[in-house]
Amino acid sequence: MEPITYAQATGLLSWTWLLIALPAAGAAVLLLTGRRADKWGHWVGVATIGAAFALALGMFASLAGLDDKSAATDLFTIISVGEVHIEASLLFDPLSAVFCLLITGVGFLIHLYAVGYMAHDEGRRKFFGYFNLFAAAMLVLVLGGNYFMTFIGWEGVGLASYLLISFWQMKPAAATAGKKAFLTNRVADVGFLLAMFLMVSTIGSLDFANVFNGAEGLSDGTSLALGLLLLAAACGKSGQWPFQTWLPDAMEGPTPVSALIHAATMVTAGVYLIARSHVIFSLNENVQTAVVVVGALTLLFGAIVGCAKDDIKRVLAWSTVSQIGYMFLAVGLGGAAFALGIIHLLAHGFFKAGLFLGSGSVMHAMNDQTDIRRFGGLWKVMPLTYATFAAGWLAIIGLFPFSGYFSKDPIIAAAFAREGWQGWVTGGAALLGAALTAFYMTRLFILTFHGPKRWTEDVHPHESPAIMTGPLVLLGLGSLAAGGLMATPVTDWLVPVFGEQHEAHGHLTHMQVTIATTAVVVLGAVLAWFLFRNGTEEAPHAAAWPVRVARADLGGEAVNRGLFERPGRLAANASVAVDGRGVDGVVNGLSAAVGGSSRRLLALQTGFVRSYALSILSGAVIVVAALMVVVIQ
Amino acid sequence: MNDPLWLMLIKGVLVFVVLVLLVLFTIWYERRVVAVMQVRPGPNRNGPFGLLQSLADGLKLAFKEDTMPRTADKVIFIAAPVIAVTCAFTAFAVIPFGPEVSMFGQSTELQLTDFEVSVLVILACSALGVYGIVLAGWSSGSAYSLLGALRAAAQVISYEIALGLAVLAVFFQSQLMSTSDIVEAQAEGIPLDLGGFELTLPGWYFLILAPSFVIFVIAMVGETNRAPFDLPEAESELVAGFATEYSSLKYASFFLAEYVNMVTMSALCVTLFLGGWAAPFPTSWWPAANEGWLPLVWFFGKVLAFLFFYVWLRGTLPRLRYDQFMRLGWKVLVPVSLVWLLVLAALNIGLDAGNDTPTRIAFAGGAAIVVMALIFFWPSRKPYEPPTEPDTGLGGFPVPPLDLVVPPSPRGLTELEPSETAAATAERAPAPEGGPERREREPFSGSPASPKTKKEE
Amino acid sequence: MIVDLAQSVDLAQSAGVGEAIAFWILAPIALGGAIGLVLARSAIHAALMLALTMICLAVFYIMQSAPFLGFVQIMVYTGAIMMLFLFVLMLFGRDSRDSMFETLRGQRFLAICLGIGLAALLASGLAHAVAGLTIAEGGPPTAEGAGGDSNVAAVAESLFTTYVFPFEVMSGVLTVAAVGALMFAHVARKGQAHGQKQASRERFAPGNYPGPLPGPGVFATSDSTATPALLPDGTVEQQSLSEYVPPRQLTAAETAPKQTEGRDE
Amino acid sequence: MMSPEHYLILAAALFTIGAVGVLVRRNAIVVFMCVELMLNAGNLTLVTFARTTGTIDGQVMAFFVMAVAAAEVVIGLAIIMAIYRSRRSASVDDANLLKA
Repeated sequence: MEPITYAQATGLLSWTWLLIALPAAGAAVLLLTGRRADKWGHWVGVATIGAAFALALGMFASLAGLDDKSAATDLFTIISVGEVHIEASLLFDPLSAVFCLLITGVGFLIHLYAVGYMAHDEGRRKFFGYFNLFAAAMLVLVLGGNYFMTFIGWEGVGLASYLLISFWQMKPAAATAGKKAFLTNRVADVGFLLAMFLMVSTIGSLDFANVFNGAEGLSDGTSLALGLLLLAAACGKSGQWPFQTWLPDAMEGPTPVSALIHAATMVTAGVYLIARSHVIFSLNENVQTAVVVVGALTLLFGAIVGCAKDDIKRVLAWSTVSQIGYMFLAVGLGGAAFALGIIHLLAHGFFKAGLFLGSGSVMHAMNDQTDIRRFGGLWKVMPLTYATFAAGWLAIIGLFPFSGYFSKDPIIAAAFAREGWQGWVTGGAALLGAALTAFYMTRLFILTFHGPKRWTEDVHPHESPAIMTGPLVLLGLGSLAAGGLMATPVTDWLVPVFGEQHEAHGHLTHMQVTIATTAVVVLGAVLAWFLFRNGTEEAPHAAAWPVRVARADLGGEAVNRGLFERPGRLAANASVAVDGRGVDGVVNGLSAAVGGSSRRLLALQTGFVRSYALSILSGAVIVVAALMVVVIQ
Repeated sequence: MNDPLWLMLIKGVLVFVVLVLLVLFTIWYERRVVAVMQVRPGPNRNGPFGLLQSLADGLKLAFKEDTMPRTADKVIFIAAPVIAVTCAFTAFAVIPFGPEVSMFGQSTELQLTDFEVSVLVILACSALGVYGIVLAGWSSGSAYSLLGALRAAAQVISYEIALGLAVLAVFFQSQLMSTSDIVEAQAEGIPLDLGGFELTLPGWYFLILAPSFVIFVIAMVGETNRAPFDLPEAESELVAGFATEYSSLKYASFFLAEYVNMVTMSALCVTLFLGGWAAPFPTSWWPAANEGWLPLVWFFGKVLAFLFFYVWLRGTLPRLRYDQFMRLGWKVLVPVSLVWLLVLAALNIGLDAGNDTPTRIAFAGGAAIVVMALIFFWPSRKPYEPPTEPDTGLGGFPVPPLDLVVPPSPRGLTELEPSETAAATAERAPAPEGGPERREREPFSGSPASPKTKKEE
Repeated sequence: MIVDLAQSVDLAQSAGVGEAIAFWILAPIALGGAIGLVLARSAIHAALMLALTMICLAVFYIMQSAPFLGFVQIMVYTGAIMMLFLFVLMLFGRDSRDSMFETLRGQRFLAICLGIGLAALLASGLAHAVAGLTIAEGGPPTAEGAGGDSNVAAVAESLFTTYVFPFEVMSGVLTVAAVGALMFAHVARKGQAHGQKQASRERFAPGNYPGPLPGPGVFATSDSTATPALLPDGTVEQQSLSEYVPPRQLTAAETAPKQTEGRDE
Repeated sequence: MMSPEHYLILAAALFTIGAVGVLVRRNAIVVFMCVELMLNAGNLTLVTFARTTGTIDGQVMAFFVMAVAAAEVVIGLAIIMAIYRSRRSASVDDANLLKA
């Protein structure tokens, strides 16, 4: 493999730092000015992110005109210790470019939406401040030119996510959800840290170029460890199995947060990390298998739980888990599927943001109720929301010619293309996932918008204001069209990053896969329509065991409790006992001994500073005299 | 400075004579100017326009009886005025009066002495001059003196910091500490390159270092114990402050020191900020303006303008209270100076064409942000009071408060109102009828015969 | 004074004679100041003696091609630090004379013995170590500054390159010290602060006499504020009694002439 | 011509006088001033050695010593003030609570 190099940035591209600085400045203004900015603060947030979007567009255009298709900038040195030099370097290459566009573009729309959504919230200024902080951190993550910068952004988005999930911290559920997200992420981030340590100790650098060029020389064990550690980090941030539990709880945050952070951007950071580190992941067959397993497992996991949930945002959250599972599957398959994962990520960014914002609009109309069993028949009162939600629905289940078809079908095909029995297993899982997706999304859609009205009495639904529906319409259009428009260009665009790849041919041809997928999707959707066209009962009811298990998140919480919480408590109690008996005993014994002997020396203490000073001086004289004796001899 | 010894002696004597004459003149000048401001003639008997008045006063003071309190510490009592006067005169040695001239066939500069760190001499002298005041107050053995001395010491030390920080900006900008070099550095304009747009700023530092100049002028008045900062000798509180027990020539020495200090500080300000002896306009208007002996005119003209400023302050402003004065020094002048120095440093980096563009933008922008943030966050006097009224809901429609305390019925209020006014009118003079609301009378807000009532609209 | 000393810098650079003269004049003064510091009974005199020594040392610095340090010594040490000492001494009151009686047995004797021993050791050690050392060739250490070769620029360059970390630590130490001193010396205000507006209102409140209280008056035996004013009939004017100063009538012995009038003769 | 020894011996003498002063004086402020004298003597050696070696480091060190001394004096005097306020005495012998 020829060595990877990044060209130095020139012209407009040398302003990459501004892309980060704009939202960061917005956040600084919003968070520092305090109450004074309450009146106009949110517009600052919208303006900075809008400006960043414009800048990203311009930079995208100038990157397209370059031959090298990469632009690196070194800002300053962060750490320089011995051989290791860590620069604050930024890298703008095709991969970062699409992420930047997604973050700033979708981010801009959601900001706009949030102006309306948060209009009556007292903390709106703070909200936009955190929002901008998130955008800045996310941009650092994707623009970082080495793993250290990525890590800074990684932790930054973690922080912003924590602040935003627990934004309504007076709700105990929100506060707990924030803490849960934070802790789960920290556990997974240990993987990132260890991976960085490993890189520094084996390769001696954290720069992307150096790491990728040096990765070939690594031993099998090292590359396996590196891959698994990075995978752990990615799983944590993206809510993949076994770290998936925080993501659905994160829906306690305001809906724009769920849309931007926990559906469209931050949770895709794991996909980005794997795509960015594709060199490392391609090195070792076992790592790839691990990624595929995680992806397949998670996509099924999310889809199954999604079928059983009744909270509109939670269904979408589990659907996010499942869709990111698809992306992991894709990037785990490697080769041409890297680009497929990114395409699905972009398409998902649009339709999931649209769906979330749509759900926000519904909640807005329904007095913040989230239980889909109490919705129904909303399509008449909220035509715009209905239409955009429908667009998102069509996109996510992946019917031709909508977005999901172009992004998900190739992944399923690629999954079948894996060699031997693994191909059948992964392909089957992906196919089953598609069917389940169609089922639960249709269920959600029908229960929300169709069927009889099951509203509670105090609810008077109404369409949301224009500032909220505007972004919805744009995102809806994007959901419908994005996949089809992007499929081929994005693959070509990403060639400089992933290299020229040839589509592998596997057990089934693409056409066969398409037919099979369409069949199961239609089957799932029709089944859901049959079951739920007349609504559903409102009270929780006794159900068969699969449903119960799915309602309990497939035992994810129970596993956490059994595996971590209980042993943790036991270990803490044990160490308290050891500390109390053993350590304290030794310390007390020592102190008793010292105390006894010091009582004898007490007599020397007269309390007069000057006699102490006298002894100091005599000591000094003795030292000087000794020195003289030594030196002169 | 390679003058022969005789020339140095001559210059030393000249500086001394000039200072003494300036002091005599300044006292007369002050009395006349204040008199004009107060629309009265002022001293006009001795000599033309009363010019000899201060000489006569000085002589009279010198011939008065010299007393010394019994409780005084004699050595220090005598040494204190000597220290004060010595330090005051010494400081003037490094002030440049003019460019190189020919004196008795010897080419020399119009400055007694000059070296690398000569501005520090002035600061050191003013630091030592405090000894005179403090020792005078302590050695007198009187409460007024001691209090005056304590005040003076605290005042001079506090304002020395602000003064030093203001001077620091000049050091910073010129990268020089020599008085004559600083004057020369101001002669040239400062080229500025703003992204290809070039312009030349005037070289006198009072423009580009305007905040420092303002702080210097304020601190200078505090440093010389002049009105409105003349707290050490606040007549109404401390008789004559640290000089209460002094009389005759010793008392005159303190007076002399104070006026010499005024002149020195004015001269220092002129040197550091107003171009020293340079002609006050673009030098091109008259090429010979900055040569030979002529700059003496500009120099003393500027110094006299400053002395006028001193007198003007005295004639206009009331004396500050001590805590206000200290607050001004420590909480306004010093922080502002510090921030201004930071901003200046950032601006210097930001405007230096040698650095690359992002750095320049970052530093200049950072400076701008700091300034804006300061203006924005400047602590306001009023502490923030959270609104006491319960939230009235959307659009101002009254809604029940969250804690569910039922407000008193508005009907009940209207019923209460007339009886209250009736009680009030019975007690006081008859009020206009139907006044629905009556404000509580504040003390001293008016006579009780005409209570303030809110007009009905 | 300082001008002459400053001039001696040039002299010292041109010929060592000037420096020698200055040294032999100032060194005894510095030593005398130091000895005076130890022997002076009044703390103020001790402080002045120390200030004298410090100024001498400042001149030594200037002579030894460290003009910046010399003036900093005058400004910081003599001007600020010693002034702080004086300030605190004045806060303690005027009669802070020390009793020179030694209470610790053998302390003074041992101290002097040890001092002499230390001086002897240091002197001989220095003589041994410095023997053969001379003043470095090539003049004083300088660096290129805005005004040519300059000692200030050299100090600055060293401070901000080699010693930048100690410099930053130093700034931290100074800040902590200032805050710590504030905390130590701070005394919480007792009761509510009395604003100017409130004081004025109270002053003009009914039942209070707004004008200044009367002074001792023409019939008083003394013009001290502690002396109450006497009305023509010999009774005490109640309003002249101060709230804070206990009233005091001078005795006949105190009112008698004190024989200080002819003191100067 | 001056040799550095003169300055160094003067510094040694000043240092010793300061040390003895610390031992024999009881007024806390005078003791403190004697400490300052010792610091000054140290500074004089530093400046002299800077001149001997022809480098600037000694002067910078002296500069740091001055800064430390300033910090020390501020804190020390504050402590003395606090003690004086509570005990009405500035004698170091009176502050002997820490005895056995």
